[in-house]
Amino acid sequence: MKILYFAWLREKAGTAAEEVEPPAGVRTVADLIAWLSARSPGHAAAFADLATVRCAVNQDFAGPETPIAPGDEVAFFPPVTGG
Amino acid sequence: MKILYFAWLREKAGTAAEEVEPPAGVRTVADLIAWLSARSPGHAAAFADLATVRCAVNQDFAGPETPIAPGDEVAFFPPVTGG
Amino acid sequence: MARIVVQEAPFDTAAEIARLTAGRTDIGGIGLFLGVVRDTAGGRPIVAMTLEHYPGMTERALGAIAAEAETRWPLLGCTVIHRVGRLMPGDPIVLVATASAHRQAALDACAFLIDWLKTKAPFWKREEFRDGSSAWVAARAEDDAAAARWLTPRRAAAE
Amino acid sequence: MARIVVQEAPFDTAAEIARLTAGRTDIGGIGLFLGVVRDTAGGRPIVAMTLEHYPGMTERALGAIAAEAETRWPLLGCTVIHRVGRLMPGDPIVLVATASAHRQAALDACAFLIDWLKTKAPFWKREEFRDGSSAWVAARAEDDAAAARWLTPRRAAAE
Repeated sequence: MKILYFAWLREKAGTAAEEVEPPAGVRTVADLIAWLSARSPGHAAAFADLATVRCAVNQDFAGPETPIAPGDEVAFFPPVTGG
Repeated sequence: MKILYFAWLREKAGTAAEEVEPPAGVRTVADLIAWLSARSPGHAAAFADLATVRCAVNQDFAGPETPIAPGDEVAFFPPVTGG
Repeated sequence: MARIVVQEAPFDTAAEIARLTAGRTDIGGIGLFLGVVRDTAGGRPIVAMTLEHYPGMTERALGAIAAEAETRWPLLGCTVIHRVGRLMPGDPIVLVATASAHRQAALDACAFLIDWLKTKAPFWKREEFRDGSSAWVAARAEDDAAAARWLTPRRAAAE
Repeated sequence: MARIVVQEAPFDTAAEIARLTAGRTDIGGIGLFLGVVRDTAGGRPIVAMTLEHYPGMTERALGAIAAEAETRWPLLGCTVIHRVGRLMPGDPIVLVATASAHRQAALDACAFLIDWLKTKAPFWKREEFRDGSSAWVAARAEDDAAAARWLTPRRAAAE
């Protein structure tokens, strides 16, 4: 599974992209966040305030209950500020 | 007093501009229309349907009750269609 | 102070945008409307359109409309250019451009200007058809309705 | 079919308008919004702004936003260009242009596109201040409100 981080989530996590293999129990975006948060203090900091974290699964906006599967591209980022 | 006609009012009246000296009793735009209508069949045709006639006195939109005075520039035209 | 132009010649949209923004870095958004002569009118093909106007009053009316926009929105620039004379399908006929610190003011002011221009500026269009006949364009009730919605401002000016 | 571009280079507004209208005479109005980098953010002077995006998802999101506009309004053309990378105050950052037979559809679709783009396209801005510090721009509640007003269409699409 490919994990992408953008903007300040990238800075806090300390990486722009990583390949991970979460255990079978990690079935949703919320599960994945909990599992990723335990990887490093940086990851924990990136996910400390979930009110400011947005997610996309395979380039579609996703919510905490969105299911994830091996091979997915999951991205985490702050609320968008383009335009 | 200078009278201007635009668009189809110009075509019907047969003139784009004319200098007139209405009698003292002609005090408003409505008076002026009645007086001008008697000048020629073309003028009568121009003012036949007042629902489609608009007026400006000294380049400001005016209504039938707007007062007029010697020296004024009074224009008649259809509803505007620019843009 | 708005830039108001009535002319027969084509205008240069890029040059007008450049002029609106020249030397400034406080503009956050530009709203622009470009009106173009269409090739049909009420389903009938047209070959040309001639615009008549009331010299003097036209500039005065456009200036008043722009001044009204400037009282309603915090504009940093405003340009209204309207062509007159004989135009062909595809020819640009009117340009309205507004600049503001924020997009909503620029976009709302731009929509307001073209709506009011359509009902308050003394221009008249005559359409020429393929068979050689021509007819003055009648005013549209939709344009009156579009202009009337600005009589009660719907949204606050600032974003 | 909308034209969607994400690029570092500046864009040419006049060329984009020309491209939108090339060879057609059925367009009556073009609505355009041009976003520009401002020199201040929350009252603080900024010296530059860097735009990060999510390659792949960005084009996909912009395409979906444009497709939504095309279902809501009878558009004859639609262009969305967004720049990424490091920009200076005064630099154009985004162009939205819409073409339709009638002005209201073009203007409404243009406003819709920029409102939705601001809340649904994966771009993030980082502002650089004069003292060398920098900060990610926070999303604005006003942008969410502006986007939300399109969830219940207010006006009919056709004029």
